[in-house]
Amino acid sequence: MALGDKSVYSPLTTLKNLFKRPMTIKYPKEILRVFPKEGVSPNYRGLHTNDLEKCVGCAACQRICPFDAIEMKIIGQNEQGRAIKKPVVDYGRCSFCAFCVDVCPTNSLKMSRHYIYKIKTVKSLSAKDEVEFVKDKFRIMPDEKLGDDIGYNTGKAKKVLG
Amino acid sequence: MTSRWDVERFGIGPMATPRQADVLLVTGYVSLKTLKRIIRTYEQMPEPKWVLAFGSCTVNGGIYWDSYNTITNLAEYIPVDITVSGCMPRPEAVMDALQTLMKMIQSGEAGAYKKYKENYEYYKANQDRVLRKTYPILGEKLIQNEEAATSIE
Amino acid sequence: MDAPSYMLTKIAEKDDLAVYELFFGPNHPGMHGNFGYVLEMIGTEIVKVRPNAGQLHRGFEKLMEQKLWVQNIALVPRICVVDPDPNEVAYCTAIEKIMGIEIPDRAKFIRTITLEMSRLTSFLMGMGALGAALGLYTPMYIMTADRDLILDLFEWLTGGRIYHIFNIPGGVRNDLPEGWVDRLNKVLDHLEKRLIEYDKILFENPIVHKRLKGLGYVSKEDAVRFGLTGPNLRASGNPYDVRVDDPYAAYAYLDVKVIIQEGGDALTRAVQVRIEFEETIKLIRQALKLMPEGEVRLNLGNLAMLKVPKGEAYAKVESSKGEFGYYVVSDGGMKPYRVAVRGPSLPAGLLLAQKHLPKMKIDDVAAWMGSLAICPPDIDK
Amino acid sequence: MIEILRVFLFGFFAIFIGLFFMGIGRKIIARIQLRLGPPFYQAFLDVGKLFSRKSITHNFVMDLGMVMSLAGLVATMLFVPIAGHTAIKTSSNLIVIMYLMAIGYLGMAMAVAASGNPNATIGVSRALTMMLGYEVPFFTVMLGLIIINGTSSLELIANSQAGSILNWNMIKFPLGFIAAEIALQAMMGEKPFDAMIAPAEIASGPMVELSGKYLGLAFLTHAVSIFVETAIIVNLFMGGASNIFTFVLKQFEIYLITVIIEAVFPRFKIEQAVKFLWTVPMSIALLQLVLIVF
Repeated sequence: MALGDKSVYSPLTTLKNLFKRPMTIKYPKEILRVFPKEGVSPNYRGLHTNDLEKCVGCAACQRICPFDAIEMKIIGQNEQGRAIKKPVVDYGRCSFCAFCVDVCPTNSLKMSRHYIYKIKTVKSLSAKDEVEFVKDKFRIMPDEKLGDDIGYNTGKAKKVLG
Repeated sequence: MTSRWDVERFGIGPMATPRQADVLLVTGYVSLKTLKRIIRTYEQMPEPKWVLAFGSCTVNGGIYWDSYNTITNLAEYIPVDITVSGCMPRPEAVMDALQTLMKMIQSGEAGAYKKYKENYEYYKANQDRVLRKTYPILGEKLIQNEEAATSIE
Repeated sequence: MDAPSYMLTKIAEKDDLAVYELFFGPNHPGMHGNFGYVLEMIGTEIVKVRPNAGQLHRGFEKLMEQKLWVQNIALVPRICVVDPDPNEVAYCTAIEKIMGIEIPDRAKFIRTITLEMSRLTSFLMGMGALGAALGLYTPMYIMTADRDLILDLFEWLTGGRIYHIFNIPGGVRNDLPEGWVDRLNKVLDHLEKRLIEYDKILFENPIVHKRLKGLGYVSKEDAVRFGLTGPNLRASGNPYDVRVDDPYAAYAYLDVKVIIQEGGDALTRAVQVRIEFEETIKLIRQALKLMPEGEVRLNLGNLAMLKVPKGEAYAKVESSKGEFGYYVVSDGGMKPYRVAVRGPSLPAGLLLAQKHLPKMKIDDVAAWMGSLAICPPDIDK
Repeated sequence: MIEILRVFLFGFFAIFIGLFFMGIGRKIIARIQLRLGPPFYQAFLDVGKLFSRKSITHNFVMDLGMVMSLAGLVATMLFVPIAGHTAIKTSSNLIVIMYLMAIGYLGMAMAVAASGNPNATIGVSRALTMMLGYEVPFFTVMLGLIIINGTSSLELIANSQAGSILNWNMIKFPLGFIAAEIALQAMMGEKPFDAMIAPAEIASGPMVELSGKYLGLAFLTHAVSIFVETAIIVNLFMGGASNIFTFVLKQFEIYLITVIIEAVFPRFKIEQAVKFLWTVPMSIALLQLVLIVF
């Protein structure tokens, strides 16, 4: 068996890497080009996007969420006096498993290919307020803002759950 | 980090000990036993120092929000400069956060370590509150017995 | 007071101060993951070891009792970060066993392919970590870069890079996307080409041989006695592989070659991983060739409302580090009554450490851990 | 006054070249690892950053030790001829250089022993053991060169190789060069002989308690040691140089070999390293000595 033979010169053959192109992607300037779409994969599970027109506020996503990350927020009342509810995603809990997208009956909740969401701590806030500030900032009501770059979406494919 | 997402391009590299570190990366959930180590590591780092919390778990408990052994919010125990969402965050997101942190340091925006000194009581109180849970159940009695045993000798 | 039997030298017997404690981990660069050993040492020699586990304990088994059957799938991959798929498959297989359902053949093959891909990523990480423990960072960087190529494929297939959350009871979540198989073949070709380079730098390196030869010897009987599984067991000469002995997914249709080596030391284990890496690539090729067309999942109705009939089952999966076992008990409700997880790293990380580490020099601890492929999250769970 | 200025100039020059080499070395290693690597001036930025940080000291012995370590190496550097220039001229500087070089390590040992960290203590004991390992073959090689030239002055040894490339000791005594090259690898503390730093084993050893300015000083010490050690080899085996530019270029060639070996080999355990140094380079060096004497 070839394995197990040793040679002082074998490791030195790695030096030919010096003349190869590095595998590094210069991140802010370059992006990944291995998928049919550039950047992340076409069905990436990124931040949520929600078609508020289509969303009926059925709270199916809230029930399936394994980590209690979705909360139904009342944003107004309809003509019958019933409350209109829309989901608010807490990214402090969300694990991007996309079960909520799978169960959405109207297919309004989707996931976009955007993934960067960061919060800088404000220097002037006191220590206690800062905790609440960050927590608050991580609760977002998904809307159509990221809708032009849809990632994970079970609309076309067969529904997975339910 | 890997060859593809080479962070050494920005002069960022892992250091072997907290004494040589500038930035503490808390990558995900923090159990009570780890919290003790994180606080110790953080206090060992020389100033100026910064904390980058990433993953959802450091903000509101993440997927372990109902676990009996993890803390839900890192910022209650040590001051955090920048928080990134994701579970796990992509390498790009981490690099983006590191670069933002670099910009913040340049503009003087990042100075959470000063908060630790100013609000030392607040942080200590929070830390004590959860770390009390990690004391051995037979705790004080056992220690007293041992002390008694040694004094007899 | 009698001197403890582990005291090594006459001087040490007299002087209690000769023994000192050294914390190897959690924040030690030689430790992969949040885990630690408290070493009692004389000079640079270890006399006693105390594993300091628990930093990663999240109470998985308890958390899983509080969640719906399907919700747990988002949780289980976290048990072992570098090799997440075996967890999902084991959990789903256990549920399917209780329900008494057979998943479609295509789903079985897709599961097999993702399992083997996950094995590749884990092997790449493991070999790289072994190199890094010896101070050889070059293969680590190249291997993690190659691992990224497989992660890309995972991302394309499942939408997630590290945690795939791809297997569900009754099959897998979606079919292979268009162009995915071509890309996989390309990546496999690339890995086969790279394998020659890994050999040159890591496995033919004379100093690697010098460091690993004879380190952490596990005899054939000991391997069984301590409960080692996977490559570590086979490197000690025990022909056991869950994929062959108790086939799950599509392994029954495939020709899995069980590789056995006599030797049982760190070098043999490293070479074992290297040979199995090659076999894994062949296995994926085989599975791709045999893959049938058809459905990828059974329709079990609304999975959120899934009720598993009363019963219990044990499902085991051969991961890159050994056998992952899930023992699931159902009382017929919406949530599991009890889930117990058997991780492969516990015997090596906690039990074997107490036998091997004493009398070892501090130089070898990281290499020893690397050779046994210890994954701390699954010790603690 | 001018003498003092000269001394300072030499010191700064050595630090500058050393840091420059370190930066390029990191870049080359990164390329071997198929990544882009830091910019070549990263070492300067690092040192600048480290000196601007707060640092934690344990006691004054630690401060003293770090300064002593740097001062020892800078003092060594003053005796090394650089392309015909020497800060302090003596007739037998080779002996002085080898003597003074040990002071750098002793200073480091003093500083980190004061910190009281067990990892650091293990690291220092390893560093001193390693010194024992590489100095024996290196001295043997030097002894041969001293015997054949009849002098222990580096300038004279360098000048004796003037003329064509065939006069270089590297060509004339290839065995001695190989032995010295292996010893140099250990002297610089590069793999496979970096057991004293070994992050995976003892968490970077002597550096484990150094923060801020102390780490900066350790960086500078390393930079000067790179300069001194490559300069000695260039003088001994590559015939020195007529101008500074050629000299630095030759130094860089030597450093390049070191870096390349560093990138592709793992580290020996300390006992394996010493055993290796006392067998392989030692026997080569002895063979060379025998060839020279008879």
